[in-house]
Amino acid sequence: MKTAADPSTLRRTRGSTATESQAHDVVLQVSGLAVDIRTHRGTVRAVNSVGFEARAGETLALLGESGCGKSMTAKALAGIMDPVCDLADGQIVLNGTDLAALTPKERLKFAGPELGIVFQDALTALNPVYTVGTQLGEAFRIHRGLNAKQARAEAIDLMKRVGIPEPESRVNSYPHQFSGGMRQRILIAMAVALNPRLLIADEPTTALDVTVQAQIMQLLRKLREEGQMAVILITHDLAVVAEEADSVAVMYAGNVVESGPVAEVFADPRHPYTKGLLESVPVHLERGDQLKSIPGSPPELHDIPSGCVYQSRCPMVQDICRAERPALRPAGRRRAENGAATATADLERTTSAGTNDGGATARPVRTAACHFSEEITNA
Amino acid sequence: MLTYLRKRIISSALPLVVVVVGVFALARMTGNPAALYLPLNATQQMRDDFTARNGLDQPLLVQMADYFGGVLRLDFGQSLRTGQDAAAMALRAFPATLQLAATTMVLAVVLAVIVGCWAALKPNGIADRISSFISMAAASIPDFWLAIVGIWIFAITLGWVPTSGVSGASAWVLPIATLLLRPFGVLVQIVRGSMVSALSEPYIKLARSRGAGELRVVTHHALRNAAAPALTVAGDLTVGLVNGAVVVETIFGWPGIGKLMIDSILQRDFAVLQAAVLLTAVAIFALNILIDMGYALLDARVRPVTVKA
Amino acid sequence: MTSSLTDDAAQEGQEDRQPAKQPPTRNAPPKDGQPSLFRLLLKDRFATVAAFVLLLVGLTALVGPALMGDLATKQNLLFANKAPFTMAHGWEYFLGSDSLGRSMLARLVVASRTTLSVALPAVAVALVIGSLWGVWAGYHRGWRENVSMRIADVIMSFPSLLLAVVVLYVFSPSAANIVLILALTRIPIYLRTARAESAELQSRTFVDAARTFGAKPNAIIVRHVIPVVLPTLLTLATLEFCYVMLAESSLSFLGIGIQPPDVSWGLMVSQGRQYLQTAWWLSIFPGVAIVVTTIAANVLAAWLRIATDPAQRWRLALPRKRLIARIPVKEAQP
Amino acid sequence: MPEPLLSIEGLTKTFHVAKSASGNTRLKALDGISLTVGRGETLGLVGESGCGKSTLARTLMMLETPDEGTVSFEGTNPFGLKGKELLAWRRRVQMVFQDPFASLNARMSAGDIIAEPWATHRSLYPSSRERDERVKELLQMVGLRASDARKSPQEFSGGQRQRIGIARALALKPDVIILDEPVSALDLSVQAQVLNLLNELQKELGVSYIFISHDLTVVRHVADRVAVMYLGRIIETGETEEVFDHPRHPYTAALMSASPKLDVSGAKRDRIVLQGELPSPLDPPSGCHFRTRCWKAQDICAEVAPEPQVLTAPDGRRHLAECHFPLDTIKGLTGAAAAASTANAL
Amino acid sequence: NSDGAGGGAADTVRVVLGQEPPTLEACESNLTSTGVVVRSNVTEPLIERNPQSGELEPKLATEWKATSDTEWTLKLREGVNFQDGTPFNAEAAAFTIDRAVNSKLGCNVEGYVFGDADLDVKAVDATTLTVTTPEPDPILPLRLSFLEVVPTSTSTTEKVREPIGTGPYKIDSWDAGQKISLSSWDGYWGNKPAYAKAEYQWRSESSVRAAMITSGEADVAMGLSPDDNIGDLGVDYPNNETVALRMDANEAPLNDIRIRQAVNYAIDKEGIVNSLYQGKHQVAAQLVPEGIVGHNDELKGWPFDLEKAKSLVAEAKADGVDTSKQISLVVRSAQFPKITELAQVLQEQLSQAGLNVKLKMLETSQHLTYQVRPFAEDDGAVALMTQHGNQAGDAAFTVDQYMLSTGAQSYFGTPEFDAMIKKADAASGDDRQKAFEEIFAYQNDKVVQFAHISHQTGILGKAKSVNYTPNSSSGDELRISEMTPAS
Ligand SMILES: Nc1ncnc2c1ncn2[C@@H]1O[C@H](COP(=O)(O)OP(=O)(O)OP(=O)(O)O)[C@@H](O)[C@H]1O
Ligand SMILES: Nc1ncnc2c1ncn2[C@@H]1O[C@H](COP(=O)(O)OP(=O)(O)OP(=O)(O)O)[C@@H](O)[C@H]1O
Ligand SMILES: [Mg+2]
Ligand SMILES: [Mg+2]
Repeated sequence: MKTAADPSTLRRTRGSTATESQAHDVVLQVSGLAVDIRTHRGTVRAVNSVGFEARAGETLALLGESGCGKSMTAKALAGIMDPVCDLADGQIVLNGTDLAALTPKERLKFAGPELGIVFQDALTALNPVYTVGTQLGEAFRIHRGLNAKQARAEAIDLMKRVGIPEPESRVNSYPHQFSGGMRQRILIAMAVALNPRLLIADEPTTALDVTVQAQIMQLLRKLREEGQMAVILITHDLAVVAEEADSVAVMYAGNVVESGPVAEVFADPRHPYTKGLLESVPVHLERGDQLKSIPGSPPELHDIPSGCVYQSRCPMVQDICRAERPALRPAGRRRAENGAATATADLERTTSAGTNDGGATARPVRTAACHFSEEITNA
Repeated sequence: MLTYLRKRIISSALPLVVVVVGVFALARMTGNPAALYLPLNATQQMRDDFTARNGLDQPLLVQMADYFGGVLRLDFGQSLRTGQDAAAMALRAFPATLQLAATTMVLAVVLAVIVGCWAALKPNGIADRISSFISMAAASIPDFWLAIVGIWIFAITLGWVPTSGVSGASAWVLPIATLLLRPFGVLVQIVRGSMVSALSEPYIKLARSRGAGELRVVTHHALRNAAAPALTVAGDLTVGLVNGAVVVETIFGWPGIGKLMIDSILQRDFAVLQAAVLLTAVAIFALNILIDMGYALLDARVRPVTVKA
Repeated sequence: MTSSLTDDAAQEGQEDRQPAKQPPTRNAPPKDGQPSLFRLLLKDRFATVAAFVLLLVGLTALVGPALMGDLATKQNLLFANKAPFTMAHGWEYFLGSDSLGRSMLARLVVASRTTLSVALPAVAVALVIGSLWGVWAGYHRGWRENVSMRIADVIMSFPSLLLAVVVLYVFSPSAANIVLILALTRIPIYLRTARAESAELQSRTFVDAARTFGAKPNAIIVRHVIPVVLPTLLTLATLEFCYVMLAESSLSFLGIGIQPPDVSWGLMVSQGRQYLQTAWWLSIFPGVAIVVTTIAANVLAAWLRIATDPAQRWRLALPRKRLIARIPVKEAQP
Repeated sequence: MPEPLLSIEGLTKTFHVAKSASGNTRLKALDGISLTVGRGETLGLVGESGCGKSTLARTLMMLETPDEGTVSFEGTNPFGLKGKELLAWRRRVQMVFQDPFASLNARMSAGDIIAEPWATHRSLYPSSRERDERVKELLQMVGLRASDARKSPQEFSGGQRQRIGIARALALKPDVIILDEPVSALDLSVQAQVLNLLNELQKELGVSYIFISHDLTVVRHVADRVAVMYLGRIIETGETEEVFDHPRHPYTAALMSASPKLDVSGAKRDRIVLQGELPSPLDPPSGCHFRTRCWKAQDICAEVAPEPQVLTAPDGRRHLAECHFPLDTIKGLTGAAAAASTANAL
Repeated sequence: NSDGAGGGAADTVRVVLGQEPPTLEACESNLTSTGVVVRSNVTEPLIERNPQSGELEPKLATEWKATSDTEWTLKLREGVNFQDGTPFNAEAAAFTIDRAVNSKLGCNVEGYVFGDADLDVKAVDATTLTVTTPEPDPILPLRLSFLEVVPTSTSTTEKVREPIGTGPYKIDSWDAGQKISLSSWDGYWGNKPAYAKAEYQWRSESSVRAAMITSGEADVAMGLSPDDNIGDLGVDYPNNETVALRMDANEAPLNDIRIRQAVNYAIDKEGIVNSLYQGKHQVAAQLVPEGIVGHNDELKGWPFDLEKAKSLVAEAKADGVDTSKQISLVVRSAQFPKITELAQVLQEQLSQAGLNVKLKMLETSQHLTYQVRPFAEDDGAVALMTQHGNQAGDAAFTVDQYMLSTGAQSYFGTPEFDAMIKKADAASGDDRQKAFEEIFAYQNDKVVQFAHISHQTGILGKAKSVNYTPNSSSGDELRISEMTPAS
């Protein structure tokens, strides 16, 4: 593997940019992550050498279309993959421990205190037959050995924390008695119960109304700031990424095709896929105008082409794209060298005031996996 | 809950009446019982006397009206065979069957849950294959045959348990083992199936993400969700037991309602038959209500007072 | 009608407890080219064997009796209860002889036809009536549903033995009447399942879509409801097939089942039980036949249930190895 | 405004449900809805989940019977129709459903799905050859291949499925198509494809759309006029630009503000984050339904339900809003947001 | 092997029956299931028939004689008390007869032994009783042996489930559905029985009854089958039952005597007895076994001669009898051990002879509609398998029912035959014996309503710990007092 997300690349990145004291910023470091799924047509790779890092107090967005492997990545991180899926390769270093090397039993110790996850579908992710109090308190019972009464008290605290009104009475309600937004809050509460260093939120608002979505995002932001958590936000909503995330990794067909600080990536995409996505959003257009859409659909997992994964839909495809898969390479100009980009980045980072101390040097370089990333023109 | 119960009871009343009317009419289609109760050389006069004495000469509707009149006064008539009060006979036989059925079902459920969970943990694994084979075999062995083999092996050859009868705890072993087999076999498959699907639900992943271990996941999170289908089937199986313990009762000399029913059918002992059917039907309806309440207990979503989403 | 809604909710609770069918999610299994049922079957060794066994039983029932001629009825009182597993008396007595000196083998073969010709029609009749009725009741909901469910309750709590005796009394004891009884008493099983499924289906979007074209209820039932419900019902029918075989043998035990000189496996077990200590093969062989057929049907039903469920089909298609591993244990990195 | 093709007047629909906490069993999903749709026009319908958008669509499709109110389609009320006339009406109004996965029967082929309406409307294409031809045409019209007719829905992606759904709706050559969240289940890139398709079809065939969505960006892009719903009522209607640029109802303003914007220019945005939840439609607040979440609410809001009033913008454009204290257009959004934050602080 | 539940205490004899007695009412004790418990254990008759010799012996009556054509006078035993302490006397005896025979109670024994006839009963003094019959009745004492004596306190309006008698045992408890316990009664007039207690249970499967003997849960088991494989714990006894086919001569093809003869020839009785019943039964030539008054020692079973049968059928056919018409072979399921097998053998053998036989296995109630008048309408000829047990010891009980052309269980007869029967009924002593012998011979010769198959042998399971020798009446009257512990 020669992608930039290789440990070697990362190490180089860090070695050249970060001092020892800044290393603690990086909560999670994923490299070379690969997940295989066994299907009746043989084993397919759903996630392929994915690498990124998440920093305390910051939000990393994993962006991509449905089926591109976002949730799979999240589940691999959390160690809760379906039985047909195998972690084929890679390291998941959480606070210095490689989770990928642990046995399932050992991993249980990390689930909760170190790493929390919020699921995509709040409707089904809560156990319908138990009160939310029981479910909220379970983490405390498992990891802190509290008794039922203490756990219930903790649950009420948690519900307060995530802004559920009248927690004392609602703690005994069942999931179906809550609205979607409330359920999502409960899921979030559950994930942050033990103040994990890393919070993975898998499309936490996709099923929700905009007004509720705004509430949930506000809550996530608040919690992140309070706990200095690293947040991995999975979504396919560009607008949410633009508003909430510090950095973004764009995924396509199991691969990270572009990553970097949000403002830079969105302002100046270095991968045709990112560009295509940005252009299909109907803004700044007259009504009735033709939207620019990406033709075709993502490749099936079992016939991902050997060259560039995006070749079948790419308007700039060349022979080399069919022959050789582009590695994830630094792309674009470094922000420090680009005044305009810095300005946007500062503005965009409205909430995480403390993280920028290390200066621009602490940030990962922008990377893109395209043979012609330099040739992309952005109007 | 109470209004719900009341409603259920009222809505069960009509089917109950239908059952009794049906039994009443059907029973009388089986012919005049006179020949069974009179000596073979009985004269026509004696037959007529018998028929008149038991009101069987009346038109069916009149008989039925009489009967329901009696039922309202809690008079269920008398047994032709024993001359006893029909209701008393049914009530006396009922507990035996109920005890047998209840014990059997409790055991079947407990065993099936254990085996079913064990199998569901690793779908298609060795344990799963073994348990599904055992359960299928269990569900497909003719019970009377098993009963007799059981007596032969365990009572005669090994002498561990008595062959039959109701005296002492050891006498329960064979009847229960015989009755147990089918419910156990069926339930294992149901539990396994619903456990497999429960275990693939997102909330199980969520529980794992909280650090819940395997045992906890199974016992705390999946089982209760998987219970409802098992409850439905267990209910149907219990109905089957109450209705169909005849074979076991016949072989083991268990004085239960099933045996009473078949005896009264074969002996055209209408009053007893009707009382027994009514009692059984009431029990079955009660069981159904209990099962509904069981759902509500298991899962708050089906509690009667909730907004339908 | 307000009151019935609560009742409905409860009913719903009772019958719709099958794990809710998830609408196909975006993570639905890979599209295109579903492997054919037959290839899937071959992939599952157990299901293949089961299918083979059932095929064999079916063939036996179909052509066996003709092959056996009158062997099954030819008595020889001097040759009663001969032990099995010896060719000394000719192939026809390889499985021994019964208490009237008839060939066990031949009788088993002939009995297979009776057994199937009771079980199959009984299941088929109950399936057709119960399913159509249930689908209709579930589709229309309301009073039709309520009345149907009450009728199902009535049948369920009705002593089927009484029914058996009445039918056998009023008509004559024959395979046809046993079919009738077994079918009648098993209708509620299908009725309930079909109702539950259909009630759920009638609220599906594609059914609504059909309504918006102005399609008539019956057309919708035929086009949209039945094809979806059918696999579930067929699976159920397979299981019921086993139940019916057992029920038939229980009737034989009580003396109101198949009557000699007809012979079914159930009857053979029932009559052989008296010889358990002197001639075990009289009841063991037919018993084994029942158990094997039943298990085969069960295995196939379990397989079919998965194979016809688009959301579960992938399970079958998986390479078997390592299915057990949930999270693979990684070798420590060097 | 084009001549109205479809007009709705005071449509009310109540569902009977199991008891709520307050003992209420009547759920007013639609509460006196009045709307018009012109020929060839697109009406956008926005609102939070559960506010009654789908119920309105279903009622228009006669999948539900309204309790009150009238629907008039070129002067006829479809709810009085029977037999042939009803079928004829059904032909002219069709619907595309929200979920492209659930709305197609997985056991039918794409071709059969598209041809299904003709099984009822036999006279349209009596011969099977004609039908096959037409299926191919339709498939091509929605951007699929003619050879796709034989594939089953599972073999299509979400966007392709939605195209099949649209083709099915087009099969009867309707005048109005109700689109119930046609793109919300789709990915961004696919969404664009479908929106383009809808746009082209409208240009080509001149159909009217009722476009239901909760994605304001999309609605803004497709709709000529928008109606904003809240708890079964239309609280604001008007031309799209007018409503988006000058929302007069606080709820509309909040909705606009809450929806995330893909804006990499970095302009700092004030947002109104509404507090509290959507009240249960079983027990809606008295008076103005929105008052429990409204930062402008006063005593009168709890007592009197506001009547729709015509509001005129400075540029002379007018639209309808139901509010006692409509927002000042001049102050605009920022003012509203500021007011909201103060309200929340209290 | 004495861990059997129910704890077989040494002073208790445990009996397992085939079914629970519906009642223990004394006036229904002619029912096998009732009588087996009650008779001679709880209650006693005035006169008792010795099953071995067939002689009548004194019980509560010490002597009796016909004082006229229609009147009998009985002398009663003195010093006998009922179990409730009241004395037994002529009044009680008269009461018993009145209650059973002349009341509206509908006692089974009334129909069984007395028919419509009412008896005129008089207690002359405390120990003398006269009974007057409307017609001369030479076997009235025999009939009286069916009446179990109860005290005058017994209800006359209702049947009594647990009677009080004068017998050696009184009813302790009846645990409905489970068991009946008797215990020996101190005030018994005769010898004290060896067992202080008797316990009855019931199991309908004969294999289970046999198993209970093997496993030591029961001491005596009734009605076992040869295949229960109980070994030397099974004791054979002639149980008076005779199996035969009764043929309906009103319908073709059975209306031709040659066909009925062919049926007789076609049945391989030896084969059946030897193979199905392990040689324990006897080939029958008449409806009553040895030991019954009227049994004809001369008669031999019809030889098995298939060729002859075939030629008879052919002959009949040649004469225009429709031999292809279906004959229903009507059989009651589970009437006696291996009846299904027997039925199938008969069907097969009759078919061999060229007859078209269809087997009809019926449950009791249905079977009864074929067995007794009025006969079920069946569109075809019926050959009914009947098992007849003459418990009274006199052929009249058989012949009146089975052979009179109007007999309750008879399809047909001839006027001469009827006359013969009437004459025999009125005869007594050696004449009676002769008359009945002739009747049996005549039936085989000229009437051929029956194809006799076998006289059955019962098997009684008996634990090693009990001494008991069953006799022909053990099935109806199991005398606990005849059992003694073996030690
Ligand atoms: N259990 C499974 N068996 C087979 N394939 C699977 C399984 N789970 C996921 N996949 C496949 O893996 C790929 C990645 O799925 P994943 O759930 O990570 O997508 P996603 O990016 O989260 O999409 P979405 O936005 O729809 O949630 C998809 O193509 C999916 O079909
Ligand atoms: N058949 C029904 N029975 C009872 N209540 C119903 C029924 N259909 C809808 N409702 C209720 O009516 C209200 C409006 O529902 P509707 O589906 O129209 O909302 P919606 O605006 O389309 O929401 P979404 O955006 O989630 O689709 C909701 O509260 C819903 O619970
Ligand atoms: Mg996902
Ligand atoms: Mg909707």
